[in-house]
Amino acid sequence: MANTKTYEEERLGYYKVLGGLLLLTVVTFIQPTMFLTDATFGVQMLIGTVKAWMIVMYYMHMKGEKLITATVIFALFLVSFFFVIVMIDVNNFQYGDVSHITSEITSAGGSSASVH
Amino acid sequence: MSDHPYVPEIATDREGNEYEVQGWQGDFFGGKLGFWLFMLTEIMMFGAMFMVLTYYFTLHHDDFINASSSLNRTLGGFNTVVLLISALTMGLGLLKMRYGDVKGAKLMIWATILLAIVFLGVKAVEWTAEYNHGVFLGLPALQGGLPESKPFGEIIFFGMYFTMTGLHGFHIIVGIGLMLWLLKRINANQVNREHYILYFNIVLYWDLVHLIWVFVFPYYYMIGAGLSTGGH
Amino acid sequence: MSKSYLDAGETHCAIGHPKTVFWQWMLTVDHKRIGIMYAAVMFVFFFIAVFTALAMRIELFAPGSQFLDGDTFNQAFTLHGVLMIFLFIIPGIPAIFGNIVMPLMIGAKDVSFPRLNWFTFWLYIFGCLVALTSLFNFNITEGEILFNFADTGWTFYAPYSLNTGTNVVTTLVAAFILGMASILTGLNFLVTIHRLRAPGMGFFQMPLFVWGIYATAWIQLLATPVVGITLILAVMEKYFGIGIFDPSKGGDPVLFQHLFWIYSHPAVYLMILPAFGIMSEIMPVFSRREIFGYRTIALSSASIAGIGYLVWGHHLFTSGMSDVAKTIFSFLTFFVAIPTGIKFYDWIATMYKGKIILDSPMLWALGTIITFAIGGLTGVTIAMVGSDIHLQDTYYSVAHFHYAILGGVVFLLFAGLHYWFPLVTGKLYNEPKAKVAFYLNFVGINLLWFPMFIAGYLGMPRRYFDYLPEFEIYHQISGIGAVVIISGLLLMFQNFLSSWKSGEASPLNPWNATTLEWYTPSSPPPLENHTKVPYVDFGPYEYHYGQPKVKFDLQTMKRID
Amino acid sequence: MLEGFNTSGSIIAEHIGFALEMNLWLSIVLFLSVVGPMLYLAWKYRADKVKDEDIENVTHHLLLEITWTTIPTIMMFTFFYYGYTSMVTARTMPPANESIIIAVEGKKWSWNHTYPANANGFVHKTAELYAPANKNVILEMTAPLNDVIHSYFVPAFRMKEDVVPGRITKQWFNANEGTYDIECAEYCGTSHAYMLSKINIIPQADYDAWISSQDSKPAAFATGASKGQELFESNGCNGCHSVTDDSILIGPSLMGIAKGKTAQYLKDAIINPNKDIADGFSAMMPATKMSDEDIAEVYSYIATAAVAKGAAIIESNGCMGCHTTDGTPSAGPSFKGMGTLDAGYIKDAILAPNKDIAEGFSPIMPATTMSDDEIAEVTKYLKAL
Repeated sequence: MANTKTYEEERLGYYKVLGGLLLLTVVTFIQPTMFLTDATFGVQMLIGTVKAWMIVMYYMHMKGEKLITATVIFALFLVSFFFVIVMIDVNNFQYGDVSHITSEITSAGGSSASVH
Repeated sequence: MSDHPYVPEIATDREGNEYEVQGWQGDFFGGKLGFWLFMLTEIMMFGAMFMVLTYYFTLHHDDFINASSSLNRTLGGFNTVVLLISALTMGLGLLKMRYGDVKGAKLMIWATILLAIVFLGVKAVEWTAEYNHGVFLGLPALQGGLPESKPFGEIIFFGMYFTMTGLHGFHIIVGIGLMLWLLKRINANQVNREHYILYFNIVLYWDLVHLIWVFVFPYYYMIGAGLSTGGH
Repeated sequence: MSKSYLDAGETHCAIGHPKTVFWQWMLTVDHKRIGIMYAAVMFVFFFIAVFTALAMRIELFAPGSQFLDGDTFNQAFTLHGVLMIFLFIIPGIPAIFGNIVMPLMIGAKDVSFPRLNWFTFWLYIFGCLVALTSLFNFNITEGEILFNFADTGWTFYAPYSLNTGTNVVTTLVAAFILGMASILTGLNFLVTIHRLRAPGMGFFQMPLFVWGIYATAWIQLLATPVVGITLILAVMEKYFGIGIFDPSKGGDPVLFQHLFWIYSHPAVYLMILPAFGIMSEIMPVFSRREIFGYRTIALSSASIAGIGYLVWGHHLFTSGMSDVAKTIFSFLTFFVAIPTGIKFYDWIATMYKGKIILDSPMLWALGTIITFAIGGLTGVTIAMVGSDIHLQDTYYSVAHFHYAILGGVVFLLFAGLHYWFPLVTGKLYNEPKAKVAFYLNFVGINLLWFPMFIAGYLGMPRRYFDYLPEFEIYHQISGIGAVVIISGLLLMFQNFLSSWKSGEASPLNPWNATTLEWYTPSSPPPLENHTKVPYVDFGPYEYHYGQPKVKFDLQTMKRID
Repeated sequence: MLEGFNTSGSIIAEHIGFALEMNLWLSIVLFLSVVGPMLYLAWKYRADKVKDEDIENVTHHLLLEITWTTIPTIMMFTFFYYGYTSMVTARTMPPANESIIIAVEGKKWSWNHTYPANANGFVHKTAELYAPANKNVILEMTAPLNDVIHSYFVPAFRMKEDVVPGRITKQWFNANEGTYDIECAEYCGTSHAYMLSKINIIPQADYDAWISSQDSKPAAFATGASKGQELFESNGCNGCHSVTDDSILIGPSLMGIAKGKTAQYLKDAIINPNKDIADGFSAMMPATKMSDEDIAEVYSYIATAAVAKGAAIIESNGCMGCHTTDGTPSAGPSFKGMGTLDAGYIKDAILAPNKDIAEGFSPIMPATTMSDDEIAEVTKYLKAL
């Protein structure tokens, strides 16, 4: 870690990031009741991503690490690919209207429950 | 392994130019790279669990919102802040170590351990409250197909909630162990201003634990926040 | 005569400086010794699995129940699958040759984290022991030991694995531990290849085996955690019944298949890529010329590893997955076939205008081109969704899998065993015996599995312990093939063991090879490998009129050509 | 050869068969393009023919490399195209109003088919599938929730789809007359290998006649079995329970159930099977819905199945002329109570009856020739009285 920053500068950096993260946490809390309430899930995940990015870049010192950044991006690409494909599959659930898995369990009866 | 200090080898090409050989000993970047690769496996692991979660979120949207709204957001949010500050103390400790302030570094590690214990304590309070409400792994409410069962979407929500926060808590416990070990190594002067790769990696580990929580928290506590004020 | 790494005392240990040879082996961190120990353990399990398979072949020799009942048969094929897949073939080549040869090839003294390597080996052993305990139910009070291995097949498909009363949980935990060991091996190799290459050696000066290990290590690192967590979720499901995979509680068993194959399909490439690396070593050395298309082969390894992550769904063509997903997966799957095909043409072009020396490593390599071509092309058949609807879960898939894995991975592992035997042991094996063993294996594999293609096409489903009499002839040819191949295997290992004990001493570079592992000052190599680390400003396969172009003074590792 | 495999019995089979054949020939071409040059080069440049000076390091040839990349790539996309189109044929369900929709339930280890109700509201259920020729048939498949995954595989139709508990999966066919095998292709446990059945494709007229009747099987397939037996088999009970002897298949043998248990017990066991499990067996039996009358039929079938053969043998040998089954002596002693006699005695009494006469009866019984198997059946029958 060859850098030219002084101890004070680096420490200030840590506090700045902490401030940002705290601010975002507050946003997380007020969002569901204040704005964009139709898209809570998306907004929350977006905030999470921004927070994660800050942590990775500054607390985990990924800035300037080419090789490590590349490996992380590769891993994230794979995870997102898995997500996309599995979501495509679940959104095209075949014959979901008649399947048990997609609907509520109505008949209680445990392992001896019978179908149709 | 040899106890004498490691002297890097020199390789010579045909023109007589000399090149320092990277040995496995004292390879700071190698150690860092290795730990990052380890963290990628954690990303894949939690990624797969988030995938399971999202799969059923798609199938049982309303159940998930309902279940989420019943979690205690005050305690969850408090824990978020606790982890945030602990990541700061951990990072500052490393900073102090790099500038030679060993005492300050140790103080920061103790502070982090304290915060970690607070986190676990709050978690324990939450779980106890949920247990008293009959919502816990293995209890009838979370067993499908029984008369007292919750709707399936809620069962999977709580099942995954306990699995994932449990796994996260396990990581915290491991982290506390690592930090105690780190303190021992600092006292033995095996981690110091020049050789702090172990410290560096444990800081990375702690940030990873934080990172997981950054997604676990909104996914469980916040998606149903708009529905009610929540809290047991 | 300098000391070799096999001599007493010539090792570094993870803890202290033990005096006895036994503890020196148990605690060793030397990558070569760890590789040998992996090989010893793995081949024991390999033979257990082989004889389990033989038992099944005998049972299937005639229709009707011979000496195994349905439950025992189901446990037998599960045992065969679990041992072969999790204990032998997945860790196989990386753990054996990745450990022994890879650091030597890049001019390193050891792997990046030698202590971690030692820990990984014992984690693997621990996983093996857990797998073995799952074989039995111990009833201490009554002094009974019941054979109660999992009967789910090595795929552990839910909900069967959740319903069965056998020791599935222990088996799942064993697979999880073995997966952890696999992750740590991959991590270690990745850092080693990134950090410890000799000065001057860029990625495109690495031998192709190292490329294979590199691509493999990425799969070990990034795919294994997914199956790890899947197995943990299955255990949670079994104990707490949260219904993730159990349809009687509202879960979706097809999701289990998704998660399982997200790992287990890349795992197939994890097996084959280092094997392709061995092929790429043997082809130029036994053609005594430079390899054709070095970069293409290296990059196709990388692209196979990359695409390998994206195609798991072709195991789910008849599982109730949506038709859209089937189409996407079928399309992506064909992209794996293309780099694989290019590799094959490159290897064959390497023979052009060379001098083909048909020693046993080369025989194994050429044999593999035939068997793997069959295994690969039949894989293309079942990548077509329409054909797969008919062929899925039949003997056709079984035959395809065994042609690709036995006829690809294991045959190349054997090729590597012959190729690096002089390096590891300092002895030469008996060449005529080795050739006979090869021909027995080659005839055996074709007798054993080719009839299964036909039986599968005609509708013989897999995992049947009894079958309709129409299929008898195919099973009987297979049975004969099984005997032939097992006699070949036994002959081969007898040859290795007796040669190691009392074989002729090997010269330093018996094959006229060009890669760095052969340029050590003694045979077998000393502790910490090369006397000095060489400077690498040459390609890995530089031949000049059939002789290695680059020559070293083995004491100073300076070039003298 | 499986039944009907060669006939390419269905529309799907033709499409997939074409894809397979095309794939086979192109694969052979690709295989030869790899192995042919390999063998030729290995022979041409064999060690004893090549001088070291003649070795050349050829490492690149752009045109060749482009060729061996593009041609296989084109072939791969050809494969993909035919794989895709044949899948579309197999997976596109015909319109429901032009098809017969048959519900399939796959459970350990049998197949059940439920047909649409006929004009009288009667619903047929069979173990083997009966369907009219050249008519679209859609199978709506599922498995009981506590069961495992099976796979409905008809090799002759080149069709297969998993039967997943909790999900509905479908496949369809339009086939020619004939008989075809059904197999289970997804591993499902102990008797996976015996989860077999048949598809019988019959003329439309026969099918119509059968479906409007209440017969358990179309006329051409009638076996004369009792209704109880039909039900027992069509619900797959015979996969796990034997009734003609006391052997244990998967579940306990039901032989002699009528001696100790009532029809009500049987009803409970069918409708809620895992409430009360016999010692040494695990709770794996799927629940089955059955009307009271049907259960009565099954009960009487089980009650008599074991001894039906013995009874028939006794009848056909005319034993009933002199012996009764109710305990009253006739010309000879009553059969009732003879169950306590040992098997050897009974055998002697049949083959050489007058050697040892029961007190109070005269030696008038004729010797009868019977095989050992027949004697065993008779013995079983006597024991059951």
